[in-house]
Amino acid sequence: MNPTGGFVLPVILALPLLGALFVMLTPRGEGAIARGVGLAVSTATFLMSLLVLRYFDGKDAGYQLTTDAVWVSSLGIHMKLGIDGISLWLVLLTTFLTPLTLLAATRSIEKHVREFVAAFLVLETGMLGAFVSLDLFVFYVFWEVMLIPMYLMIGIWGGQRRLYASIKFVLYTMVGSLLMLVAIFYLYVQHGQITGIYTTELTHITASGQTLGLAHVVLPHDAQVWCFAAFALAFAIKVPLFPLHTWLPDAHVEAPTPGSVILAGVLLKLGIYGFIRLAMPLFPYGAAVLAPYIAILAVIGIVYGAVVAFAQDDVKKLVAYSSVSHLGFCALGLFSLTVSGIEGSIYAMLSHGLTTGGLFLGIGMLYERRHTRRLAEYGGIWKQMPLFSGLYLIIVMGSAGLPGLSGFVGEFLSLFGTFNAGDTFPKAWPHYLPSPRLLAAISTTGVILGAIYLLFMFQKVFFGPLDKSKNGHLPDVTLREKAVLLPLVVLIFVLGFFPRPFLAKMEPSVKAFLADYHEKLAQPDGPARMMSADGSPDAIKVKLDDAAAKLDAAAARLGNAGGKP
Amino acid sequence: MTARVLTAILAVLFVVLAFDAGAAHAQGAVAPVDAKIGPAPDFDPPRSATTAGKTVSKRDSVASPAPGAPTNAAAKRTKGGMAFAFWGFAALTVLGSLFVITRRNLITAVMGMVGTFFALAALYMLLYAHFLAIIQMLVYAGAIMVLFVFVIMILNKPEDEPFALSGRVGKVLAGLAMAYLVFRIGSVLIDVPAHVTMAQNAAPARTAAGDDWGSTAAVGMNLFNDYLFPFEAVSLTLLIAVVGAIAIARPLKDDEPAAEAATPGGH
Amino acid sequence: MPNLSTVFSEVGYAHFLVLGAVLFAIGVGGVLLRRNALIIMMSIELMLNAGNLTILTFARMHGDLGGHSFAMIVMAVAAAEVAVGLAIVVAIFRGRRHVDVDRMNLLKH
Amino acid sequence: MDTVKFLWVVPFLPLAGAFLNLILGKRLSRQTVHFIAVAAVAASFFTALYLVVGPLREAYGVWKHDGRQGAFGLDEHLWTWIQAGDLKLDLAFRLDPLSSVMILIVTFCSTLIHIYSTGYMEHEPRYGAYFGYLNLFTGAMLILVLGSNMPVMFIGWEGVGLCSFLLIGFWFENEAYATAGRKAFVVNRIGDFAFLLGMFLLWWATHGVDGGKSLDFVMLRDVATAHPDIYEHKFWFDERLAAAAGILLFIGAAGKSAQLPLYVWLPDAMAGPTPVSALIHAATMVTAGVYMVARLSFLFASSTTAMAVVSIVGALTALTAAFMAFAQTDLKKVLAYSTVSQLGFMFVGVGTGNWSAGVFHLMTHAFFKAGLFLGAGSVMHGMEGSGDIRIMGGLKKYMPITRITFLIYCLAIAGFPLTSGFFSKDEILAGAWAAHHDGWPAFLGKMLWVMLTVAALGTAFYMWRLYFLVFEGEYRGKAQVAHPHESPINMTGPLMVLAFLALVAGFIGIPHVIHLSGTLGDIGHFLPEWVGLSTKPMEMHLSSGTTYALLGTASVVGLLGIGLAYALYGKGPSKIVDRFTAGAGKPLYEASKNKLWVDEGYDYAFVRPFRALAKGTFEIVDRFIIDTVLVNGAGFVMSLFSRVSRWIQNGQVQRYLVGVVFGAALIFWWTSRNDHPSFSYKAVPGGIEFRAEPGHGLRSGAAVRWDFDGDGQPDPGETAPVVIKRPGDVASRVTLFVVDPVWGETDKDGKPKHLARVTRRVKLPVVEAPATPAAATAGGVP
Repeated sequence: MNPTGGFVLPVILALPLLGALFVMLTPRGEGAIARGVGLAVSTATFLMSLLVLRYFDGKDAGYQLTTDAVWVSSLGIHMKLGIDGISLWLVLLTTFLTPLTLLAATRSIEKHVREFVAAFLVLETGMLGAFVSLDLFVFYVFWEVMLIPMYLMIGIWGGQRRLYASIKFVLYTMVGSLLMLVAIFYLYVQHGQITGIYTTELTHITASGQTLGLAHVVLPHDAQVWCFAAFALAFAIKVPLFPLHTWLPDAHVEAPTPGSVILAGVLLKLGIYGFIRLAMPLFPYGAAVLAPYIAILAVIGIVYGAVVAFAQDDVKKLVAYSSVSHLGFCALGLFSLTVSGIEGSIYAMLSHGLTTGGLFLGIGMLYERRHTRRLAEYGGIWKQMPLFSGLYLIIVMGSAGLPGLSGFVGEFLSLFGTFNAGDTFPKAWPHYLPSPRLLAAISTTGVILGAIYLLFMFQKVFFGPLDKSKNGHLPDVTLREKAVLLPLVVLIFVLGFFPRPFLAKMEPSVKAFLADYHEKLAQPDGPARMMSADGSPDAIKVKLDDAAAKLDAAAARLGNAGGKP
Repeated sequence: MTARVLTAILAVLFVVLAFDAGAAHAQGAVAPVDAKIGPAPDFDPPRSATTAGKTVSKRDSVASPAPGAPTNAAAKRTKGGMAFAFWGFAALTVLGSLFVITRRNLITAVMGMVGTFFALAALYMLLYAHFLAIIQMLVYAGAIMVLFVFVIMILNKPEDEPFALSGRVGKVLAGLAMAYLVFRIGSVLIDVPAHVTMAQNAAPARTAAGDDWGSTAAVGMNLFNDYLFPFEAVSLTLLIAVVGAIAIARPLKDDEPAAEAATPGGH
Repeated sequence: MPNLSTVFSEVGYAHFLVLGAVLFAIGVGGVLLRRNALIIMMSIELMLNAGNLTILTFARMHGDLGGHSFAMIVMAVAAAEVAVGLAIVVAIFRGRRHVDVDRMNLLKH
Repeated sequence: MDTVKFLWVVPFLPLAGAFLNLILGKRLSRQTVHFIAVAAVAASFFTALYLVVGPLREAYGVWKHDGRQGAFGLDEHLWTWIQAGDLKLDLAFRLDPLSSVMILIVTFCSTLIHIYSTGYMEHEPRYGAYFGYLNLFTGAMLILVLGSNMPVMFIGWEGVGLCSFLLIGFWFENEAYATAGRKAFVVNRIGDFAFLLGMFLLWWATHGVDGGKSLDFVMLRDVATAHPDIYEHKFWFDERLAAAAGILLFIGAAGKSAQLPLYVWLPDAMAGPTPVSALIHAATMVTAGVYMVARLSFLFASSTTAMAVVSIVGALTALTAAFMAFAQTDLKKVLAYSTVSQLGFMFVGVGTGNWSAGVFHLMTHAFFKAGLFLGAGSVMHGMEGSGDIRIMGGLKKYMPITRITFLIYCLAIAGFPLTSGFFSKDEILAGAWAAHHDGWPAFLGKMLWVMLTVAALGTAFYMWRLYFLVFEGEYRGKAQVAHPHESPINMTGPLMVLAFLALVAGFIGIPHVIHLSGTLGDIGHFLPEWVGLSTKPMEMHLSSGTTYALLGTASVVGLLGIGLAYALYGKGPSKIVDRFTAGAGKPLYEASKNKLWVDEGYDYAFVRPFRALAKGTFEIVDRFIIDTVLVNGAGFVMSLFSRVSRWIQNGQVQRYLVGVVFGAALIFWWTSRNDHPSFSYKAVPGGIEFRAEPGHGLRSGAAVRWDFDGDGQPDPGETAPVVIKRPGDVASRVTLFVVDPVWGETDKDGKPKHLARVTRRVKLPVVEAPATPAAATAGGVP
């Protein structure tokens, strides 16, 4: 626990929001001003977020840089922020991608620039908030806050079928998140009834030093399964897992370049993140029961996404489906429930944020030059734009998981974890399901398929004869575009060759996560109660006791009424 | 024509009622100090039964029998005319209201309405609500009905088909539901213990202030003491209604200029 | 159930109440069945009067004069309602030469 | 294990060169570009040389002097690459006998070919890019060779794949070339998939054993020696884990080293510039598979099944490729198939446990095959880029140096006695003959030997056919190329160097039956012993007689092939062959010419079905089933509901009133649906509990009266809804009266009104004993 850093998180949450307000004050027509302000604000946010690294203690598994302010005291809602090894890099990824994307958006966004920048900054706040909030209600608020700017982005600055896509996106996400809300209420009420203290915090330390909070509630097993299913639906849609993915291609294709970048770069990660941070710790038994099925869905998604991506003619759609495939790796690694698997899944998210973000940025740059996304329209671009092509090749290879580039480490680790997950996968692994090792083997084919569709795309765009007249005179990357792509490429290399510092920072948290998970999973079935961990407050014990007494009394009465056989 | 029929029936009924009352009067019951309407004294209770304290106790307990149970003689004596009056006016009310909802001719409908209101006024009298009976005649039969008639005159258009054809199924259902409700409510209400007939009233002849029950003074006292605020509120409502009515009913602004413009154009 | 003869010969509060119910029912029927705005308003008046009758009956039963005040307030409100309602009818008629509620469906589409 | 410094320089230098050339290549002059490139590689070669003859030799001296056991080598640990959970992968290099041989071959050939390229590619516009890729490849290959654990090896493994993709598709304007590059990468990826799985399997087997957590080769090997059961325990049906892992890894090797069935990419890879073919697709990259198998010798040694698979696949490849090479008319295609065939030889070598032989042939093959390619390049350079041997012939007088060197290479590859190819190939043949591992059928070794001998015969034949068609006879290409010319010195120079090596390199691995002593012996038997240090020895018994016999056979076969080729093609294309191919041999000829229609087969078996699958999945599953039916279907159902509700809520007040009335009636009915009173009773401690149920709706909460004494009249004072009576005071019939909640209980004359009542016969349970469930439930029902 590092007291000095507490100010950082509120600041990086507030900065973009204030920035958005300020942007809306700038004159309407002046896009340049709005862009400048947005860029400045997001860059400042990024620099602030680097402070997190300075205060972050890599040895500490718990939440750090925490701040806690009562929001709605009557409901026990706290504006409680904190960061740990799991969310650390995702936060940085977000703050890192935002300025780049804004910089790249200079030419792709022409109308309503001011509103766009504002929406974008609000979106950043939403994403960051969802990553750092330690209060279920606050998390839910941010989770929904993200939805609106994205909806506007697709719906206003999108392509032809933008209305359909945006509505589809919103409805899809809503369905899941509303069910999640129900589960949250259930949990909240249970906690209140057990302890008499109503709070939405994950961990709530009372004045008398008691450890309460939703994260310490042990629900009966069937309730856990249902709640986990509700959460899982919300997150699975966001990820997206196999059958729930169809909003993604539409959203990507219709969204403007910056929208796609952020959507693929950060938003999808929130699904996986939600699984790690909320769904699995809160309902371990539910997770244990459903994990096999989710893992299988993830494997299907890996293969399916890759296969379908190969059938695309629209570059953006291709990359969108590749996201389905890549996020499958993340989900699989996560549910392998091994340290390496989970770290791999987080790492794969980082890498996917960079590579897929880069892919979309590149597509955007091509689109600005050619105003088409159809593969058939391209060909021989390398001759015109060698530097761009080279950079793009690196990004593509990073996405294809070439060792030495960022993509490999994540995929490798998560497959690794899954392959060796035979004993850590839930004990109740149904015999009629393929074993984890087989799952890993199947999903390793993603390595082949990834190469197939990505190289197919690359060849169609950059190789081949320069026969389309329109491709005749395409300027190579401008300085601005270099400034956008180079950081990505450099980071892709860094993540590929020096993953250790990144992994090292997340390792304690991941281990702690697993430990808690298994400890809570070991709790026997029974009425909802608090974790009977040591230091559990006496008040709760008493409550538990008289609850038990009540139960006995009820049983006795039943016995009288019904008589003993 | 129907209107005339209705008024005739109405007149006959009043006569009969008056006669019956007169008969009762001839048998020398004690006349009230301020008997305004014919039949009223007949139902007047024996003074002994009514004291302020009793009045209070009445309000509390419904089910308990009325103190000062009347002599059977008085009940029997007044039964026939009473019942006769009630049934007559009840029949008139129902008949008039049926007129309202069945006649295609609006004037007929309004006349039926008038009949209903008069009959209701009579029934109010049977309930010792003299003041309200008068008000009923003035406000409803007088003002509101006249309003209706005026409007009908303004519109004066040939009658259109009376029954809404759309959603017949729903209406049949609703009709059945209505009948069911009436039947159930009636079957419950008919259990009302017969011992509180009109013969011996549940209410005191005089209020605490000493005014006759249901008289203008009594109602006034009650209205302006206990219900002053509602009264003010209603008056405000009326004001607003008047303003609103004018605002709505007057022709739209741009009509007159058009008319003005038309006249010079003509020259 | 008391036998029929008593029902007819001895008139009690019940009879007034039942009459009120019947009157109300007729009013509802009018609103349901008729399409002419005027008739519908009259039917509403019928219902209000049925209410009044019931109120007064109970006032008599309970010996409470408040019922009278209440009935009067009802009458006042009824008057206001009729005034405004008729004004609306007139306005509508001026616009579209009819007062057929089935054909007043601008807001529906 | 001892450490060494500056080992990282060896791969680093080419990478640095690549970086410079790729970034600045456009701005630099051609001289600077190729100076950087060549210098980088040459420097790396000399560094490697120094490290081998310097530190490594000293260390070996010490190691031998101490008589230490286990693996011998020098480590350099750069940094910890990946660490997650109990997995700890170091980015570390190891210099041991095996890798030392490899890095020398790689850097040496690479240097020569860089120099050669300066001539061959001099007119290339994208000069910097070319040398950048070439350097990058060298660096990746060195990482592959030096990597001290499997993942690090995998970096190089994929890196070289990437470079070959780039270099094959170097002239990407030609769609076919680009496709060839892609094909190479994808097929390699198929291998890598198996490689990854094998890696996972090994980790799964060994992690936690002896703190084994790094997939380090030495660790894996020590595990194999310390706990043989780990590799030998039953894993798949009746096979050992080693078999599964070995076969998986071999599939990876097959992808990289173009073995059946994954060889198809190599012939197409000839689309790249010829020096590239020489470096990547002859000398170095394609031998990575062989190197890997040799590197994992301990693993394959612990499963004879895996070894059988390796060797049989190798032999089959050698035969098939040789056969396909017969009818090729493109210079480079012939060489390509011969490469595939030779790689088959090497795999038989390592597959029979004769590791050093495999590596030995790898080395010699690197020399003469690189030379052959460079020679072919030189020929094509002289022929203005054409590689069609039908228009060649009699070139010896135009390009003498090329011809001489080419001759030497052909001798070597044909296994002409005392040339390098002779020794290495003979090592393999002898090994195959002698190979008889437990679990192998007795004939297997011999069978392999036969196949290889036939393949060797074929090799000799088609290589010499090639030679004769190109250099001997009359020049047939006047029409196409008027004046063929010899290549500049920077191209012929490397040719000569390689030719020299192709001649003498064999003498560092002469058979053991030829006893030499002293330094001569050290040199003569250098390679097998040196490589043997880092591979797992397999016992092999071969009497000297047999050895000599085999040597004889080998040389005879070689000569036979050469003679046959001379007989047929000595004077250019022969009528005999034409007649043969036109008549009896037509099917054979066609089969060979069309490479047994393998490409077409794959196209129909895999490529097209995959395309169809992809399209079908997308259109049917994704677009139709999921998106249209499920997603939009849900929306459609919603809109249906809304239509219905719109019909009800049509803005017509009257219809709403219908709803109101109907609802009111429903509520009324519901609340008063069971207004008939009843009561239940059950035994409780201290008596019988009577519980009145006056009914819902209007009657709920109504006052009640009880009649317990059975006289039909309410008992005074019994007005509680719940009464507990002792059985004594209860008659057999109990009556419950319900007072009318609205109108009270007396009529107008004050006498009790008729009350709703219910009478029931009460079965009295025994007081002390709790009531039987039957009584309780019976009491519940009115």
